[in-house]
Amino acid sequence: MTFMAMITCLPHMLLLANPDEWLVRLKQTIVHWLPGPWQFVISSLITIAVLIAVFGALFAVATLIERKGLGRIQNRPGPNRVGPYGVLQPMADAVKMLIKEDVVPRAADRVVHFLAPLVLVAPVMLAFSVIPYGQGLVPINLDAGVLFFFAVGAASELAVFMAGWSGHNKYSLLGAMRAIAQMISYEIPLVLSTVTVVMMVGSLSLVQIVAAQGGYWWGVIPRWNIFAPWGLAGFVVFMIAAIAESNRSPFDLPEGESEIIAGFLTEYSGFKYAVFFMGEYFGMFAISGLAITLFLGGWHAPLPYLGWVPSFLWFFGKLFIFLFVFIWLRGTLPRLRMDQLMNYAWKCLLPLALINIGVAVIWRFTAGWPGPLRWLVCALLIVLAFVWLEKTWMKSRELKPRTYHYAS
Amino acid sequence: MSWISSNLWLIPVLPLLASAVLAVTKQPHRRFAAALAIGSMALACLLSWDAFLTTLHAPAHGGIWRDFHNFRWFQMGDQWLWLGWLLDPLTAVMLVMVSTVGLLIFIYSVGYMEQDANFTRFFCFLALFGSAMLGLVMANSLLLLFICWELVGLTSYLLIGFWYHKPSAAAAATKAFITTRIGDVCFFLGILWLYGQSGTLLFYDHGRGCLEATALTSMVTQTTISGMAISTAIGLLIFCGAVGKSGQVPLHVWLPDAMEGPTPVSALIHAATMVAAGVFLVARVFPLLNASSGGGAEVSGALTVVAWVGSITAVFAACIAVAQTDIKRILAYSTVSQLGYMMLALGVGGYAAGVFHLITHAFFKALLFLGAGSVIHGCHEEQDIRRMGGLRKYMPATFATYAIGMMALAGVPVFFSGFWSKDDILHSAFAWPVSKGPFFLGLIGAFLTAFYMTRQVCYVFYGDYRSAHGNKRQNKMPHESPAVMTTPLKILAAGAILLGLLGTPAWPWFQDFLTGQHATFRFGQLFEGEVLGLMLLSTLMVAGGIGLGWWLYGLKPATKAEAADPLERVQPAVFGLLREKFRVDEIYAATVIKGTFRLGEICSWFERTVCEGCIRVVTYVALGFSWLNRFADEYVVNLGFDTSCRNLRQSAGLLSSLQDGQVQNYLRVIGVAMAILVLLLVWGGGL
Amino acid sequence: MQAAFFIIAALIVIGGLAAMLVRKLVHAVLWLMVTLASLAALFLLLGAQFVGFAQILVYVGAVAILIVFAILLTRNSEWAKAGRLASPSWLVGVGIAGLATGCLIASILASSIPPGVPVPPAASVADIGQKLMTEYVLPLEAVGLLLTAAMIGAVIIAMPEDKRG
Amino acid sequence: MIPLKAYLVLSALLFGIGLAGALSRRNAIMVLIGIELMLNAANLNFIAFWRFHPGTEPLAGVMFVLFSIAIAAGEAAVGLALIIAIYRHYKTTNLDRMDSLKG
Repeated sequence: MTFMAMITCLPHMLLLANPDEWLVRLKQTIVHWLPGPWQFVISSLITIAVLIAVFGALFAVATLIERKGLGRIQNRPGPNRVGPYGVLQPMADAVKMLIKEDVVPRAADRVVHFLAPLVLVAPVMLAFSVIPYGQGLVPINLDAGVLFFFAVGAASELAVFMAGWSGHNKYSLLGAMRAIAQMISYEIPLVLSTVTVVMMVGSLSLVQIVAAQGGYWWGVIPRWNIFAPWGLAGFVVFMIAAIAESNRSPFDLPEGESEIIAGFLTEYSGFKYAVFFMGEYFGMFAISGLAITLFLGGWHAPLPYLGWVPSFLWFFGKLFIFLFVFIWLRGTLPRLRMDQLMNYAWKCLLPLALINIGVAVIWRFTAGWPGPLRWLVCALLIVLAFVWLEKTWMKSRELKPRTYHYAS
Repeated sequence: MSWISSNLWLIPVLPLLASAVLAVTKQPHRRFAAALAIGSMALACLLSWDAFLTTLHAPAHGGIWRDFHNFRWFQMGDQWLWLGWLLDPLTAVMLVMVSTVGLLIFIYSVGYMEQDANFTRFFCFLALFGSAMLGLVMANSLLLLFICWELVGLTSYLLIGFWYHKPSAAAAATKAFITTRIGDVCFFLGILWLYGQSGTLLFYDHGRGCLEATALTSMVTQTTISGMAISTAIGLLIFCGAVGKSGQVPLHVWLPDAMEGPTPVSALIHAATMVAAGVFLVARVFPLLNASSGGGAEVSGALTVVAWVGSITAVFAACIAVAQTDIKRILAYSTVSQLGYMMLALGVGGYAAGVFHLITHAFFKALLFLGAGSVIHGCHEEQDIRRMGGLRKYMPATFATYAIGMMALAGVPVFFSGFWSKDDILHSAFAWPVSKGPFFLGLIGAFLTAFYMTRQVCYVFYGDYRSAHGNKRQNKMPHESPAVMTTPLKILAAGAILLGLLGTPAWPWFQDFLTGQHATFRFGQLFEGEVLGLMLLSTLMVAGGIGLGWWLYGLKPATKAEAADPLERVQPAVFGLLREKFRVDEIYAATVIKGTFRLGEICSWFERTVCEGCIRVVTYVALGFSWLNRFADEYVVNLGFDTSCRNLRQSAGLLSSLQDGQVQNYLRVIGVAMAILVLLLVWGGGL
Repeated sequence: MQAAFFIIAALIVIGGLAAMLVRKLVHAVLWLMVTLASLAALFLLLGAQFVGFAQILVYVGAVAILIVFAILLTRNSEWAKAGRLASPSWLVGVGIAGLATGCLIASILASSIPPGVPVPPAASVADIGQKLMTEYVLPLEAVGLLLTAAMIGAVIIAMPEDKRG
Repeated sequence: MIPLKAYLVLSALLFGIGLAGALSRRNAIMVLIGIELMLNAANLNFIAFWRFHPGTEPLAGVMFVLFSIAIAAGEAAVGLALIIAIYRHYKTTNLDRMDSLKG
């Protein structure tokens, strides 16, 4: 194809074909000009660059939204000095972080101290690479996408440990231990609730999971997993575990400022601190993206006649809703105590996730039943089993009124 | 193929699950237990109604509509044992009856058992019973039916003996279990024979089932001892099971004793459902019993037996009921008598009439029992009717519903269901070509029923409260029962009235539904043939019974609990015999039970002298050998062993220095060994 | 391909050596993770995608954390400051290991294994799942049982004795 | 194309490193790390052979490694629990001081 032909072709390719795929086509067009051996490399680089740019920008926007949103919830203006309505605040923050002094304690293990933020951020960025952002917009279509996501996610625990240990500070270490215990505990319900989806779809590939959620029941209700009883329960478990996994409020004990002076972040400052901060936000984006993919139909439109909107807009729209929920929770819920946190994971979420798997199996085998009956029976099974279990378990550990020894 | 017929298994499984959960629930969870049992039963009831409506709307093109699902259970040799469930009009009406009556009685039990410590256990058993009974009526395999049959027997045993700390209750439970077992052994023999003959226990299986034409003709044509058709012999064996379960003469003795259980149990198991299982069984295998070599025209021997047993039971039990004083026992004998009626109906070929009476009886007898329970509850656990009286004033709701039940049972014309169903039975009996005997026995039974029910009602509800006179110190007056108990009574009373309208001669909807025909309303049918005459005749009998009863007991109610019964004054000997229940228990004690004990003693003697002697000889021989053995051990083996041990210990001491406890030394040895192994493999020519 | 192999192989060997030689236990664990992650990369390079991810998930996500926790729970072993790093007879151990490795390498080099087929057998996740649920279902159940037993055993062993009841 | 032997030699080297560590380090945890290295060397062998000589059963190598990873995880858990229990008793993780079976 000659250059001129390419040029004439371009608008056609971009606009007249499926609008969903014009980004993909654009990349193909650009890469097509390159010599053969370079095509793969450049194509990958473009994808990586776009990912970093988009999520970097999203990070900036998210910090701003969070600060403004929290301000709104707490009845104060929030950042409002830099730029109109404070919209340039992230820039200012970035500059501040970059030019701050990078303090490393004398007793610290310098190498590990330096590596920790990198080990946190790199895997999270890897995790971005398997999420389908839109129709055909998936950086790598892995067969075992879900497994890959959790595999790279596992590295963040190591990073947290490195950060906590290397500072040689007992608060850091305590925070790190808390964080690791929390992440390990909540990873189990997280994975188990994912397992239901994997089981029902029959694939570990995120692309196929999204594809399986296409279409509508009775032409109105999208076939998203969240609309099945096991999906709803799974989604609830997944979201709670995801909030805990990303160390967000109300599960932000590892970074509790008032108890252990910010935990494993105590000894970090300046740019490394910023990188940590970014890593946590990226983790939040990634896990939200996974939740959207698993339960909320990925990039599928919620209503059939909205299909003309480019699919990646739906994905990012849902992502923004998730962001909002995260901020909302942070603004309203108080922090849990450590024992409550652990009990909650092991005695509440884990049984629920297991019951949910059982019910998913029942759902699978009652495919011939009329829809509403099947739905009701499965939902009832989950609720009854769970309520009964919790009532039996929690009876012995009802909270007694608190007594104060030194105050009347 | 509707949803319900392929998911019919859900109906018994729901109460079964509830029972399983309750079995592991701790005792204090009362509300949970009640809610779970009632909830599961309510769901089963809903599904049963769904099944019923499905059957109702089923396409009825010629013959009875059936839908069945068979599945393989397990393999024996190269044969698969099949189980299955069946939905046909008989199953549908039984499902509806069992689940509806069951549900009402479950609700009633909440009130009745309120004070009981073992509330959860009670509901566990009840739910298990409900499950087994529902399974029984929907079984499409004689084996599954038998399994459920035994399960209901078990729950009956458990529930009769629910208050096992009472010796009488424990004895009654054992009695019920063993007596019904006699029938069940015959039943099981019948099942085995049937399997041997037809190779299947499925009722319906696309022409291959044991109730379908192929199997029946083969069984009818073969004969066994004294020229009896095999189908007749098998049928009689199966009928033995029904005799045991339904308390027919001569195995009726357990049923009155079973009243030791809680009243809801009496109502549910020993009046409405389980005892009717025998009747249901006969109805279910009706084609087998009915099969005769002469086609439809000839009456089969099996059915003749059924008819006679039923009619004798009907009169026999009614006679006993006349002289009883325990409120629940009167009802129990009445149940036996009514079950006799149903058997009579089935025996004379009135299949639909028998089942119709089963259904109506279930409702009004459950009503009567629950009413009796309410009376007992209100009179502070008093069961003797001589110590009651005048309860009309204290318990108006109970009285009203009880009166409805009584009139339904007695067969008061036109408005009450018992009249129509009993009339239908008499009609069938009249038309029986073999003999008019059952018909006349049925008429006598009707008279007696009306009489003893009038007697009971007069004793309980009229006159003055006699317990208060007898015992001034405990001057507690009777009180009305709570709404949770009276509401089921009211619902059942409505059923006892309205159900009759489904099976009048003018509009025999029920009978036609069962036999797969389309019912039409024709008022003229009332005046055809001998219908009206028979109705008048039975009305006369009922009127006579009620009139006599009222004249004897109603006009001048007894004033003292100790006062003699009016009948007793006239004929003390006969009345005494009746009160002693014709001394059947004593006769059994003197013959069967004593004989069994004798046999046991003979066995015991044999065991003690002959067997034990043999064993003792063997023991001495063994002892002798072991003594020899010990001698050899101590003096021959041990000496040598000790020496070698000592030597071994010394050498082991040397070796043990290799075991220095350093893990890494062990690992190193392993490493060296591995290296040597690799060397051997490489240069030894392994690779 | 070749360059990737050599880089990964170098990482594996360096990581392993460093893990065995460094003084601080935590550093040893981190080096171990370098080795194991590189090994996962090698698995990916060899076309065993599922195994590679499982390797990362299990080793980086679980085993590393376990070891780290064990190190922190046995506090005075964290800094092996006093005393020697290796056991007194460490030369013997290294000698034996060297001997064993030498034998292995020698036998590998001396063996006549055919060079092998370049086309890798496909191992899609669906295939693995299919096989796990059919042909390998018994081993799978056995491993599940083993892991449960291991978990319970580990909890009981590590529980303080006064709490064991 | 990298020959099969290269993978095998790499695996042998890793095995040797692990073995050397397991045989000579004093700390029990280090010995455990050495054993992990040896296990992974074996896994590498499985994968290499599976890749180059799949044989009749196409997935046997992968399956072997999956099960081996699972078992290695169990082994690590139990081993570390043992080490913690021993540490609680002897107040040391040095292997040369753990030389008696009696507590």
